[in-house]
Amino acid sequence: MDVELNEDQTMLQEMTRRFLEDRSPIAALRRLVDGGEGFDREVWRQAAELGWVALFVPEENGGIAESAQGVADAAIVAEELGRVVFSGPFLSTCVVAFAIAQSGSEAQRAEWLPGLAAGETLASWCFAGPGTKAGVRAGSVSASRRGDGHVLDGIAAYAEYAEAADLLLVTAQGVQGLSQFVLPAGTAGITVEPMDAMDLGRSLARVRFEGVVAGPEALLGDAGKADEAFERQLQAALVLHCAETVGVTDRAFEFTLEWVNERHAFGRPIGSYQALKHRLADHVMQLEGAKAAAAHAARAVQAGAPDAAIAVSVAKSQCGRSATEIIRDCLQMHGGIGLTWEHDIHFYLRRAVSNEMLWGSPAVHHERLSRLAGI
Amino acid sequence: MDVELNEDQTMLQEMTRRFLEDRSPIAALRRLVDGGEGFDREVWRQAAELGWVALFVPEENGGIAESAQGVADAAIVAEELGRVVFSGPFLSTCVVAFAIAQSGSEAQRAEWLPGLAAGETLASWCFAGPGTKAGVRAGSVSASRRGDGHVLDGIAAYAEYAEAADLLLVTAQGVQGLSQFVLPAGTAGITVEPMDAMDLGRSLARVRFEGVVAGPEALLGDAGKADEAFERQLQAALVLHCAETVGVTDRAFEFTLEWVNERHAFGRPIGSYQALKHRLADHVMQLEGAKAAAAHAARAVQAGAPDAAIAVSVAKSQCGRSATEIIRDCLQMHGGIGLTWEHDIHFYLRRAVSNEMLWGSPAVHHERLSRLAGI
Amino acid sequence: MENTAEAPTGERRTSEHLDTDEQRAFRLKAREYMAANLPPRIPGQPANSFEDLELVALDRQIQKKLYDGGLGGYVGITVPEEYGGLGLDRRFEDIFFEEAEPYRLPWHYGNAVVIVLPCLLAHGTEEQKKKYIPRILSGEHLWAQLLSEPSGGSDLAGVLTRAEKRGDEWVLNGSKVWTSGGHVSDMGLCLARSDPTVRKHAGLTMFLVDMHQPGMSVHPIRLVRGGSDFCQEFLDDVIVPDCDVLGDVNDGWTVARTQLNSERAGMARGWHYGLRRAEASAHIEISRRYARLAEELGVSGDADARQLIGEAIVLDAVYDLTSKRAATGARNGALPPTIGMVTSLLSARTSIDRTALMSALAGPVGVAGSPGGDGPDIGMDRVVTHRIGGGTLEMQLNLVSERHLGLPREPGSDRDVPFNQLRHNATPKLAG
Amino acid sequence: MENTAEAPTGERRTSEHLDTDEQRAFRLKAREYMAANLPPRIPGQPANSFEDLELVALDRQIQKKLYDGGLGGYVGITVPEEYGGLGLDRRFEDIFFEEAEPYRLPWHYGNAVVIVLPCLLAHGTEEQKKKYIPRILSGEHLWAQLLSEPSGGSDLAGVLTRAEKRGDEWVLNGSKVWTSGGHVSDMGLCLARSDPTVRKHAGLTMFLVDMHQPGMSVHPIRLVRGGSDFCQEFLDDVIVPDCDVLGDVNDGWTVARTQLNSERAGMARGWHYGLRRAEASAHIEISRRYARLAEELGVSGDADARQLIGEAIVLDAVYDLTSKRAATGARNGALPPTIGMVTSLLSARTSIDRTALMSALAGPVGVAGSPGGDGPDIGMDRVVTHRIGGGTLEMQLNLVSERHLGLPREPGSDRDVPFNQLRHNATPKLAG
Repeated sequence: MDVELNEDQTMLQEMTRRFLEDRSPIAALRRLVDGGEGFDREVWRQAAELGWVALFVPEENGGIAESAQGVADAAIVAEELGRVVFSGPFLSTCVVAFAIAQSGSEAQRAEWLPGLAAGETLASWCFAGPGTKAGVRAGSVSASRRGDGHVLDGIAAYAEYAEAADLLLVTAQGVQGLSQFVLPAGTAGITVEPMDAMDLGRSLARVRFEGVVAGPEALLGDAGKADEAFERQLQAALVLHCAETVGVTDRAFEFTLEWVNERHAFGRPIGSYQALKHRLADHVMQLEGAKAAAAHAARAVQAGAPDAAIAVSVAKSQCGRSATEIIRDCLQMHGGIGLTWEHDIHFYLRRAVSNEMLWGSPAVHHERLSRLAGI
Repeated sequence: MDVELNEDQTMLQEMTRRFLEDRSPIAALRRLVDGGEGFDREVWRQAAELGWVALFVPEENGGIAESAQGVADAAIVAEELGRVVFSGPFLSTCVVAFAIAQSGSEAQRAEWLPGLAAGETLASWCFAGPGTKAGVRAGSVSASRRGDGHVLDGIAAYAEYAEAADLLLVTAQGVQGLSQFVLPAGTAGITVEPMDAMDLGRSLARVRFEGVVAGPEALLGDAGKADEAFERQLQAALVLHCAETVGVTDRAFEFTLEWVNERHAFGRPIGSYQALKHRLADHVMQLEGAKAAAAHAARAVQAGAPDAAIAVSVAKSQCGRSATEIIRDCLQMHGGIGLTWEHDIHFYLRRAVSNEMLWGSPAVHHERLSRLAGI
Repeated sequence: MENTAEAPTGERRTSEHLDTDEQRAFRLKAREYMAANLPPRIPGQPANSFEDLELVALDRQIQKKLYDGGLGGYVGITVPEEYGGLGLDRRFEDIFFEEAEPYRLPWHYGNAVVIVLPCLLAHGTEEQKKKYIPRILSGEHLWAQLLSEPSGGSDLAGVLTRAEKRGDEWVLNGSKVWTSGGHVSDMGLCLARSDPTVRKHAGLTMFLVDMHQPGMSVHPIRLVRGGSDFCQEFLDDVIVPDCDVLGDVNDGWTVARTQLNSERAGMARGWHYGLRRAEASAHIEISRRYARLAEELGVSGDADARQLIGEAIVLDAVYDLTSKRAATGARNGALPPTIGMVTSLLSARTSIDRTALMSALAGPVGVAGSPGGDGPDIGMDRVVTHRIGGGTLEMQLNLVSERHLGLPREPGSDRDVPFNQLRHNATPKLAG
Repeated sequence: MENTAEAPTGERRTSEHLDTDEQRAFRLKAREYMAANLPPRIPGQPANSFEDLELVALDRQIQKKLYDGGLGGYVGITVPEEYGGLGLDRRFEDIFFEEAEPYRLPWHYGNAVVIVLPCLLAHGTEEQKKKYIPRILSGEHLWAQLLSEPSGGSDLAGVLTRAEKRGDEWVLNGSKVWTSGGHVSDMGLCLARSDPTVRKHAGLTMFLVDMHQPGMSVHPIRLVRGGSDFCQEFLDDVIVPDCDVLGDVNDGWTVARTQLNSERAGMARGWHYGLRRAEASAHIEISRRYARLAEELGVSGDADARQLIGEAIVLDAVYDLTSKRAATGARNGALPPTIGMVTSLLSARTSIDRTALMSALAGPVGVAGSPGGDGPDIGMDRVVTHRIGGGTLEMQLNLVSERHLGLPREPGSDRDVPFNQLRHNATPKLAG
C-alpha cells in the first residue's frame, strides 16, 4: 500500500502474510461460517504473539510500542487481514488498546494492557449509534453523574466482537461533553444483542446500557473531556479499517485478473476483450487511488499531521466506494460462478460493502469533509 | 419518440422535419451565432404559419386547438426542434398561449391569442427564481394588492426570449397564493437583463419587476388561485422541454453512430471496438428510457392523468441526465475534432447540459418526486 | 421486479366492447370457468420459484384445469387443435389474459410454453408435436432448458457435452448448469456436441431428454444468499432415442437460435404472458416501499435521502415505461424486435443502480441489523445484483450493440476452426 | 489542475542538511542568482499558455537568464557540458528545484526539455546534439511536436504526411494537428511516412523541422470555448536537409517510442519539473474554491450540496495523493514505470467527475448567468471535460490495461499489412 516501507515494515508484511496463508486462509473462514463459529481463538492468540496488538502497547505494559510506528505498522497488518477476509477482533482490540495506552491511568494500563497485548483479553469499542449516519460520532449512550461515578444509558450499535469481548470501551455523552469508560463485559446492566451481519467474517452487536454504574476506576481520562481522544481513536480506527479494505480489494482484483487471463470465451481469454480491459483499467486506477489515500492517512495519523482528520475521511470515502464498485464488477466478470456459494468472491464483496458503510458511510464522510472545509 | 403516433401526427412530424432541414438546419444556428444574432424572425413567422403555436389556440382565436392533441402534437414539433438545436421562442410562446387559452378571459384571449398563433406576438414565461433550485416553483416575484390591481416586485430568471418578447406572463406570489399576469413587454418598471447562456441557441434573461402596476385587465384567472393553472403550465412546458431534449440526444447519437462506423483506427472502424460498442449500447438504452418517459409524460399531461405530475418529473430527470451523459460521451468518441468549434456536436452538448439544468435540475425533480411519493 | 405477481388493477380495463359474438361467448366461458376453478392472484407471491415445491404442484394443477376446461391450458389458444390447442387467433389469447388478470396462472410452465413450444412447432416432427405439445398443455410435462455449461455460460455454441450414436439411440455425457427447475422437470431440451471435428456451430444436435432416468443426476446450486432454483446436471450415459432428436443431426444450432429468439421475444413481451398488466393503460405507480423505508430509517426529512429516493423512483418508472413501450412498439412494428434486448439490458442496469441507491440510503443499517430484520438484505442486494438469466451483462451489451445498433462484430477468432482444435475451459462443479 | 502554478508553500522544506560542500556552494549560488533575476511564482498564473504571447516571451527570457547565470537553463543541470549543460548529477537538479520554488520557471520549454531533449540525447548525431541542445538550454529554440494528424489522432503510427527524398534533402507534405504552440515554435519534431509500401510501423522517419519556412503554414485551432494553444499545420513542400533526420531513415517509430515514453515519464513525474511542490511532505489542502462557491450559490447549509462538495474534495485529494505516490513509487522502484499511465487516466477521470459534481451543485446557475460572471463556465466545463493531451481516454484505458496490467492485446488487424493497402480516413480541416 505504502511505497515507502522500511525494512522492518517489509518484514512485518511478509511475516503476517505467511502466518495468514498458513493459519487463516479464506478456506478457514468458509469452515468457520459453515460450522456456525465466529472466529478462531487459537489463531487469535498466536497472532497476538506476533505482536499485532502489542504495536499499540508500551513496553512496560507488555507491548512493543516504542517503535513509534504503531498505527502505520498496524495498517500493514490490517491490509493483510483484508486479503484473507480475516475473522477476528483485530480492529476493536487495537483501538481499545490504543485508547487505554493513550488516555488510561497507570492503574488502568497495568490492569488491561498486558492481557490485550497477549491476545487473552478481547475488547470491543462501543460508540456508534444505530442510525443510517452512524460511525463517526459518539453520543447514543448518555452518562450522568452519580456520586463519584457515572450512570450509563443508551445503545451502541455495530460494536465489533462485543459478544466475545471481555472488555468494553464506551464513549458516552454527558452534559459537559464526551466521557469514556472501560468496563468489564459482565458489568450489571449491559446486554449484548448480536446483529445479523452480511459480512460473515465480522461479529457485530448492539450493546444496550441500562442504568450501568461506572465507578471512578472505569473512567478513562477526564470526565467530559474525551472529544479529542475520541477523534484520535477514530482516526486510528479508520486507518486500520481503510487498510483492511485496500487488502480486500487488492486480493479480489488480483484473482480476478488471473481469472480473466485464464478463462476463455469464443476462443480468446476474456481478458483480451476491450470492454473488460477498460473496466479493469478503471478499477486499478481507483484501487491505486485507494492505496494512495489509505497510505497517506496512515502517515498523517501516525505523525499527528494537521490534515489527519481530512486524510482519514478522504481515505474512508475512496476505499469504501472503490472496494464495492471494483469487487462488484469483479464478481460480474466471473459470470454465474461468482454468484455461487462455492466461490470465494462473495466473502470479499460482503466485507467490501460492509466496510463501505460501517465507521461512517461515504455520505457521512463527505458531510464531515464539508465541515472540515469550513462550509 | 412515441410508438403510437396516428397518421396526422406522422404527417406533422415529417412536415416539421422537412421545414427545419430546409429553413433551419444546424448550419443556420452556426450562422446566427457567428453573426451575433439571436434567432431568425422570418423562420419563426413561417413556422407559426405551419401551426406550431396554433396547436394551443382555440379556433375562434385563430388557432387549431380543436384537435385535442395540443400538448402531444407540440411535443412532436419540439422533438424535431431539438434535432437541429433550433433557436427561437417556441417553448415560451406555446406555454403562454396555453396559459391564456386555458385561464384567460374572453377579452384576453381575443387580444393576445391571434397574434401568438400567427407568430407575430412573441411571449416569455417569467416565473423561476435565480437560485440553484430554480425551475419548478414560482414565487420570486411578489404581488401586492393596490386598488383594483396589483403591484409586482422581484426578479424572474431564466426567462426565455424575454428580450425579444412583446408579452410577458408573470407568476407572482401574493398573500393568498399565486397569481398570474399578462403584461406587455414595455410596461413601466420592467427591465430585461440578458443572461450569458452556454446554450448558444437559447436567449435567456433576468426580468426585473420594480413597482410594476398590473391592472385588473392584466390578471389571468382569479387572484391568488393560480396554483393549479401554474402546475398545468409547468407540466405542459416540461413535456415540450423533454421532447426537445430527446430530439437533441437522438440526433447527436445518430451522427455519432455514423461516425463510429466510418472512422477507422488501427485498420478497423472504431465502432467495432468493444469498449465503444458497450458504451453505445448503454447509451441507446438510456435514450430509449428517455423516449419512453417523454412519450408517457406527453400522453399523461394531454389526458390530465392522475400521474401527470409524477410523469413529467420522471421524464425531466431521465431526459436531462441521459442527454448530457450520452452526448458528452459522443463528443468523447469524436476525439479531438469534437472539441473544435468547427464541429457541430458542441451545440448539441451545450443544449443538453443547459436543458438538464433549466426548468428544474434532476435534483429538483428528485426532491419533487419524493414529495409526490408522500415522503 | 419481473418475478412476482402484481396486484390486479383496481379498475379493470377490458376490450370487451370490441368482441364479436364468438369472442363474447369465449370470454364468458373463460370468465365463468376461471372464477370457479382458478386460485386468486396474490400480490407478492412468486411467479415462479422452483424451490417452492407446493407452488410448482399448484401450477401443475392450474395448467391441467385450464386444459380440462377447454381453455387450451396456458397459452394453448393459438396452438393447432391436432396438438391439443384451440386453434384460435391471437384475439382470443388477448381475451384469455384479460379475463385471467385476477387469477394465478401456471407461470412455472413459462419455459415450456415460451421456449420449448415454439421450438417444437418450428422444428419438431409430426410425431414429436403430437407426443409432447399436448402434454405441455395438459400439465403433464414441465420442461427445463439444458443449455449453458460450466465451461462457459456465454459461449452457448461452445458446449462440451458429447452425444455419441450407438445403434438407434444416442448416449450423452457432460454437464449442464443454470437450469431453472431442473430438479422438478420431466423433460429437458438439451444441446450437445455430436461432431467435434467440425467448426463449433456445425457439430451440434438438439435432443429431447427424459429427465427421469438414472444417468441424469440433478443438483440444486447454492447461491451466495442461500438456495436457488438453479441446478447443475451431470449426464452420465444419458440415453436419448433417435426419435427424440429435434431438428436435424448436426443442425442443433438452428434449433438453438429459435430457442434463444423465443426466450428474447418472451422477455420483450414481459416473459410470462399475462404476468404484467395491460400495457397502454398503465400509469406510473410509485412503490410504497420507499415511503416505508424512509420512515423506518428515519430519513424522511433528509435532503440527501430524498434525492436518493427520487432517483430510485425515476429508475423504476423508466424501466416500467421502457419495457411497456418496447412491448407495444415491437407488436405494432414501430420498433424492431431487437428492442427486447434493450429492455433486458435496462432491467439489469436498473437493478444494479437501484441496489446502489438503496444501499446509500440505508448506510450501515443496510449491512447489519436485528436477526430476522431486513437490514442486511439491502447490503446483500449489492452482492447479488447481477443476473444469470438472460445472459451476462457483457453478452447483453454485445447483443444490443451488434444486433440492435448494427455495429460491426468483433473480428472472430474461433468461428472457422474445428472445435477440437480450440482451447476449452475446465468444467468446474458449481453445486456444493 | 496541472496547468497553473501553485503558491509556494508557506513553510519551505529543503534537503539543505544533506548538502556536501559542493552542493552547498551550488545551492547558495542558485539562491542568490534566482533572487536577483527570476520573477516570482504567481499562484494561478498559467504554467504554459501559448496563446499568451507575453508569457511565452517572458519564459524565453527566463530560460536565457538561467543559462547565462550558469545554472544550465531549465533542466540543463544533468546534460553533458559539451551540449551546453552542467554535467552534474541529479542531486543538483533537486537542489535547483528546491531553490526555484518561489519563482516562475520557463514552463513553455516543457516540450523541448521533457520530450525533445531525451530524443536528441538518445537518437541524435553528435552534430545534431551540439547544434540543437544548447539552443534549447539558452532559450533560443522553442520546440513543437508535429505528431498527431487529422486523419487519426490515436493511431500515431498511421501518419499520412509523406516524406520524399529529393537529392540530399527531404520534401514533406501533409497536415499535423493538436500541436501545442505551433505558431510560436522555432523547431518541430515531425514524424512522416518515408515508405508507404511496407507495414505501417516500418516506413516512418523522424525529422527536425525548421518551423520558419514558407511551406509550413500554422493555423491556431478554435476550440468549443474560444481560442486554444493548439494548432493545425499544413506542410506544403516543407524542406528538411538530410542532416536533420533524427535516427535512421525508416526507423522513425523507434524515435517516436522514445518521444512517447518521455512524454509519459514527464506526466508521471508531474510533467513540468518543479511545477508541483515537493512530494513526500505534502499535506492535503482543500481548495478554497468550494467554500466560496457554496457561499455564492447560497447552498452552504444544504445537505445535498454538502455531499457534492465532500465528494469533490475526495476527488481532488485522491488525484493529488495518487500522482504523488506514483511519482515517488516510480522513482524508488516500488511501482513500475507504467504507473504514470494510471495517473494520467485518473487525471482525465477526475476532471470528468469533478465537472459533473460542480454542475450538479450549480444547477441552472451553471448554465446561464450575468455576462462576465462565471456561472456558465461551470456548465461549459462539462462540454470540454475531455482532454486532448496525453491521448484519448480510450488510448489511456488501452495502455493501462495492456501495459500496466499486462492484459492481452486486441487481435491486431493492421500491423502486418503494407500501409498503402490499409483504409485511411479523410483529413479534415479542424482550424476554422
